[in-house]
Amino acid sequence: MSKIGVFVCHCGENISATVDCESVANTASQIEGVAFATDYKYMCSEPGQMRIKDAIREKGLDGVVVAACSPRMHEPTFRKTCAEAGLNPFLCEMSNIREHCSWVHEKSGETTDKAISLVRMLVEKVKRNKPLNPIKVPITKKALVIGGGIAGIQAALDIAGAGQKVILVERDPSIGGHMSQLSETFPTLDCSQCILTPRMVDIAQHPNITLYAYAELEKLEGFIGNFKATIRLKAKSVDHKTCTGCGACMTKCPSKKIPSEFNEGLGMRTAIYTPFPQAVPNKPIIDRVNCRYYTTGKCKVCEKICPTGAIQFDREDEFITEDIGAVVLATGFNVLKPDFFPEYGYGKYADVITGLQFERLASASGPTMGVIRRPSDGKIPQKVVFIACAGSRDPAKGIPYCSKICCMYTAKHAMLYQHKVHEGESYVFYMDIRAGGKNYEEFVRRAIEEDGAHYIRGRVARIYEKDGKMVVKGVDTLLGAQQVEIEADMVVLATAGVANGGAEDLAQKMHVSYDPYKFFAEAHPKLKPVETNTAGIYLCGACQAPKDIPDTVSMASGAAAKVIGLFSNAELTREPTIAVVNRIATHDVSTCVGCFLCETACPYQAIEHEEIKNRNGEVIKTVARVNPGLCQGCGTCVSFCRSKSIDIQGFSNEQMFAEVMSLVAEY
Amino acid sequence: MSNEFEPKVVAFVCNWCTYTGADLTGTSRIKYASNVKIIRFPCTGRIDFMLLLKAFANGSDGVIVSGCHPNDCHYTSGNFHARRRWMLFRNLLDFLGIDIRRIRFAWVSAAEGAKWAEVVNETVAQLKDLGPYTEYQKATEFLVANENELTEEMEANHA
Amino acid sequence: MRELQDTVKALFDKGEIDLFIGYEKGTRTPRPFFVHKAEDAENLIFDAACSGNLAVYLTRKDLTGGKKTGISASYYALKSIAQLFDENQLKAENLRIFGVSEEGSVQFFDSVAAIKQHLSATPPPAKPDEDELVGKINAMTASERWKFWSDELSKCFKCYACRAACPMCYCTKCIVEVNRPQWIQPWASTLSNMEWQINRVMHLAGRCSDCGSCGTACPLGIPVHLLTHKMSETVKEHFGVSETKENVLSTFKPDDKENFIH
Amino acid sequence: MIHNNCLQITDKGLKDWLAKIIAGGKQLYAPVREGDKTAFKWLDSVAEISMEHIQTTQSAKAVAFPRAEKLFSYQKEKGAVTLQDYNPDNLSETVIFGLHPCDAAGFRPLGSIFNWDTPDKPYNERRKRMTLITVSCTKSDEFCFCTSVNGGPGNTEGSDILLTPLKKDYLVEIITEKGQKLVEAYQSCFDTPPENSDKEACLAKVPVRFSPEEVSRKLSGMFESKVWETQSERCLGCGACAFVCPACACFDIQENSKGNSGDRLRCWDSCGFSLFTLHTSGHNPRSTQSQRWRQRLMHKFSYMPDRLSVIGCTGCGRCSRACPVDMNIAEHLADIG
Repeated sequence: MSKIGVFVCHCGENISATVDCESVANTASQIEGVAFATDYKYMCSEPGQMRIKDAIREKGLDGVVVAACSPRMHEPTFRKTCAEAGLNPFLCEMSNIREHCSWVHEKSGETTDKAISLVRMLVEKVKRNKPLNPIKVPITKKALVIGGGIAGIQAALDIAGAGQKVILVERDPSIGGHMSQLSETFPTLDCSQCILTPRMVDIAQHPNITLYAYAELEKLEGFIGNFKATIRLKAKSVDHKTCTGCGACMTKCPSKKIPSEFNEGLGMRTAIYTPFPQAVPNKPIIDRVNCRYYTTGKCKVCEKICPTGAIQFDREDEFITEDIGAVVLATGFNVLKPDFFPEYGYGKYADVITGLQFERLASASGPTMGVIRRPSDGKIPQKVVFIACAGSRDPAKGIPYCSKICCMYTAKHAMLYQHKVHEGESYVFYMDIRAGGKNYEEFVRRAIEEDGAHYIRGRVARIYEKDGKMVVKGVDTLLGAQQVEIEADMVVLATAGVANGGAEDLAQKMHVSYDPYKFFAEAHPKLKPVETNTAGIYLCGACQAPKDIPDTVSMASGAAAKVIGLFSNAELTREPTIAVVNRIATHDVSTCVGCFLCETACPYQAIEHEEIKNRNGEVIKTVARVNPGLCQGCGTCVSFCRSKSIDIQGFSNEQMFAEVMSLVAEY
Repeated sequence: MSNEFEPKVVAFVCNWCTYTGADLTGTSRIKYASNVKIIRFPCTGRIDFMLLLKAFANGSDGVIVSGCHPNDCHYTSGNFHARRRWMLFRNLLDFLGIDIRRIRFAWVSAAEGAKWAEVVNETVAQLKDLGPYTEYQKATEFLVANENELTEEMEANHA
Repeated sequence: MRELQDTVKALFDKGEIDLFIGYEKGTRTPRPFFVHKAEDAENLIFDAACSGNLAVYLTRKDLTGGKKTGISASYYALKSIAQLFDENQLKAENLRIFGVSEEGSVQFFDSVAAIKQHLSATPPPAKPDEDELVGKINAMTASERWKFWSDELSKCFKCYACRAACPMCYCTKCIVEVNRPQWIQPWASTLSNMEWQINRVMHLAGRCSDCGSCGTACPLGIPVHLLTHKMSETVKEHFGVSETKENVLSTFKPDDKENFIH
Repeated sequence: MIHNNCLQITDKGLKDWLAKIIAGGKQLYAPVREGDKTAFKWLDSVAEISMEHIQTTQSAKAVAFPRAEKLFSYQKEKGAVTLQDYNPDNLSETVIFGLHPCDAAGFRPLGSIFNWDTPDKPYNERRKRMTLITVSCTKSDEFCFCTSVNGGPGNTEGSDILLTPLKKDYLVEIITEKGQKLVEAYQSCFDTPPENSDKEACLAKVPVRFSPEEVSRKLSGMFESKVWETQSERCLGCGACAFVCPACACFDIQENSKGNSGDRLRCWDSCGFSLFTLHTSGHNPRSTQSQRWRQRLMHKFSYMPDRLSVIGCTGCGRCSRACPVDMNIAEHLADIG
């Protein structure tokens, strides 16, 4: 029989004013299994705790119920008290007779009766409590950062700076991401490359960082602290160990007319190439789709010219595996191709371009060396129309959400244009101006007031060409929906920010949830913005939602801090209140039938498959197993399991059942 | 003691929202009917529908099931799973003629201390109107050979 | 009938199967039949009178373990088979599945995908009797419904024929056998009988083929299949027909609509 | 004076008699039609009685051996336990009307089991208070095989009174003293019989399917036979056959506990359930359905005749009718014997 101690706290007069604590203790002492019951003015005080400790030692208690305040207040206190007296802390429970009883009811016999019921309920629970020990999970102190844009760069540098190893995987031949394409950045107009490239160099040189550019995550197995990542190193066709990056191959490559991705198709590149001059790593790869040798079997000019013999046409994709303790997702975003606005003529008219293309035109390293020239004839446009919300906030044709950065970069574009073409005229069609952010509103005002950008509130209905001009037809809603028609030389569309290509695949590979727009989902919108619902996988930057550079960088540092915090422990300690699949003598070692419907019920991907083998090593059954590193203890699987094969420690079926029965059954 | 019928109510609540919300009711010293007794679960996803039935079978006249509002679940989706469960469960109970007016489902957040008091008071008031749920509890008696025996035995028990 | 018999004979002759599960003539109505050799195939039948759901035998290791098994499957059996695959209970390599129709045609399915495609292309058989009875019960007041079901379920003596006849009740330990805690009182009482049915139906939510075998199996004629039928309808109404293997209760949509949680 | 212990009763006389029995304070348990099934029920009025059936869904055994019965109660208080023993005082005198000879015969194997070692108080107390008014069978179906297990459609075994429907009235055979009392108390309801009422001519013709002695003899050497697997393949493992059987006596002991008090219960169980023989260790000596099917037949047709000198089957055919997959016991026995 159980030997449970019940300790009823007066909480000064907070409880005893409405509850007869002495009577509660007396009645409790009569409950089957209660070996000792007492009441005291302040149970949480030093002398109060001493009473508990003494009773545990003297009466040999095997369970403790403290009837006092909410467990959310003092459960840790009393569990620690029990542990100090040698009782497993998980054999201590609190009965909430203050917040749930004395404070909410008038002084009466009923209130005391209710307190007794609440105590009885916890006594019945504690009878079925089991000693539990915190779960220790070892941690591999190496982080994997996926994506080498500013988010990934910042996260990798922060983690590496804290002395931890980082593997940075970038899909493209160079890190840098979208930020490296930008001209100048709002609201300060620093040169994007000037602030970014030093960081890129830091990545290449940091002793704690291993960079795999032109690589992708193939597979991720395991769980927090113990992931195993398989990384595909895409065949570069150039041996980067021997390549010196001299660039001779690129100058001699005969395939020169390939639209440059970095320049958003406004410039050309060769088949063997680095995306841009400041690329990291600054060594070329061969684009096999466009290379003459790969397409026709003849050429090999680069091989002939290479002074170090670094060209290796027969290289294939390689796979490496790495043990990883945590993952940071920083895969960024992309811009929506404006095909869905056929009336804007993107693709039909060379002079209707996207915002990202404008960045390249305005960039000193861009195809026009920073001179704004329109793509069709290279002339400097005298009148430019910028269209905000080209796709954003448009549930019918585009996407329903706000892409957040367009208002600001459109203002910046107008401003940059005015700075570069002093006599030029800029017009901005907008729906609303969203300029929340430090110095953002001032920035927009400056574009309008100082730089003379014409802001027109309204939407553009159609763009067509007339005599080499782009005629933009729209309405000005502030002037009573008056028709507006502007004959522009160039039109810039602020296209919506969307999830990067492959985001969904990657999310499924990593078991990270994502929203309907394929942006990765954070674990909690307010309190866990950099966590995902898979423990040990964090996220930052625009892969979570469109965001600007300052937000991206702070989120990246936040994710890095989470990783550093995780790595600061030798092992991970988890609360043992987690689910467990039974292992019993019958039914081939578990009553679990392996239907695995619990797999989708689990928000944390904590359900694994375990094969049960007979003595000959043959698999007789595959059953569920809960990964203690991943389970957070919600218990959804427990109430879902038909055969009750999963139970949750600390809130077990027997415990909860006993609590219900104690409240309603007659004693 | 008054002779008015005092219903027994068991509340099944999640730890993170409603339990904490009920704590707030306490800290705010908002008074409510003492008929209700709260059982703490980690999450509404953990609340087994059988526990509700057990409460009824053993003398509860009504139950409250409450947890985090949609999108606020501490475990992201436990309440969404629970919601589906209750949708089907409630429908099935109704089809069986079990009095679903005696089950109050609520979303009470950690900030809604006052709402918790309202939920309890409304439930208790409704249950006072409905009266004790004896027809359900009576069905727990195991079937003896002869119904007359049962009646006699029950009368003997209650004498 | 001929087509089925010939198909099965050929399978045995080619050594493709060790066992075929079908129906033979029974005392009054056809009954399940296990064919072990080619010549026995002659006794195979399939017609409208073939009740029950043969998929129930596929999870019985003592019968099918290690055997290459063929099965003649009705629409409902196919549905159950597809669900059993989704629940990792069947292995395709040991199974030859033949859809059979009351008209006597035989259709071979070489994959679960083929079964699912067939099922989504085939409208489920109408259930006018069940619909009518469910409609009648729906139209009752709550206390009439309580009276109806407590009368019906007071008859139940817990032989668990409803469970035994159900292909989806393949748990090695059923909830009624779990005794720590004793969720459901193991003896027959109106309420524990009802609790058993509530559990059965909740556990079948989104998994049930609506074949009605539970009701047919009940030796006391308690219409327990109306409960599963009603549940199938409720699931369809609230959550539609799931195209994925996820169970209706193990998934959710953030915008699931209800009107009773305030 | 009753001639040869035989009387005759008209249909109306029968109804009067039963009504008077009820009025006299006895409980009446009789067949009532519900849809296409007929079941025994506790009745307040004779109007509900139906005798059109060939067989009721369940036998009448529940009167002596209820589905669940309280054996004793207990109360715990601070370590001390108080017991309340089985109390038969509330049991009432019961008259079962309308059961067939195969059901009445079922109380013999049932009684043998409950009195095999230690006389079982609850069973005997209930049985003591029962009077059986059996009605002979004038029709049968393809599931009936009473004549193969030493019974018959007009068999008197186990009955206190046997009524046989003649062309018009009923022949009343008084078998026991209990029956005698029940007739004497309401003598006015009865007529004396005509000179030569031909009972046999009115009875159903039930063909003999096998010889029980032959079956029993063969079974004793068939433990390892392959036939069990073949016969049981389609068996689903439910308990329908055992629960409808008038002779099945297996039970499970369960606890109905509420807080610190509770009842110890005896509940129907079936050897067809996989849990029936499951050990705590996880070992199950009858782990397959074929082993459980073997047990069912062996127990009824080999072990019981050997040890209790009674066949554990009365040929009522209920198990075969109730079986969802047509496990026809007579067919299987005929195959063996």
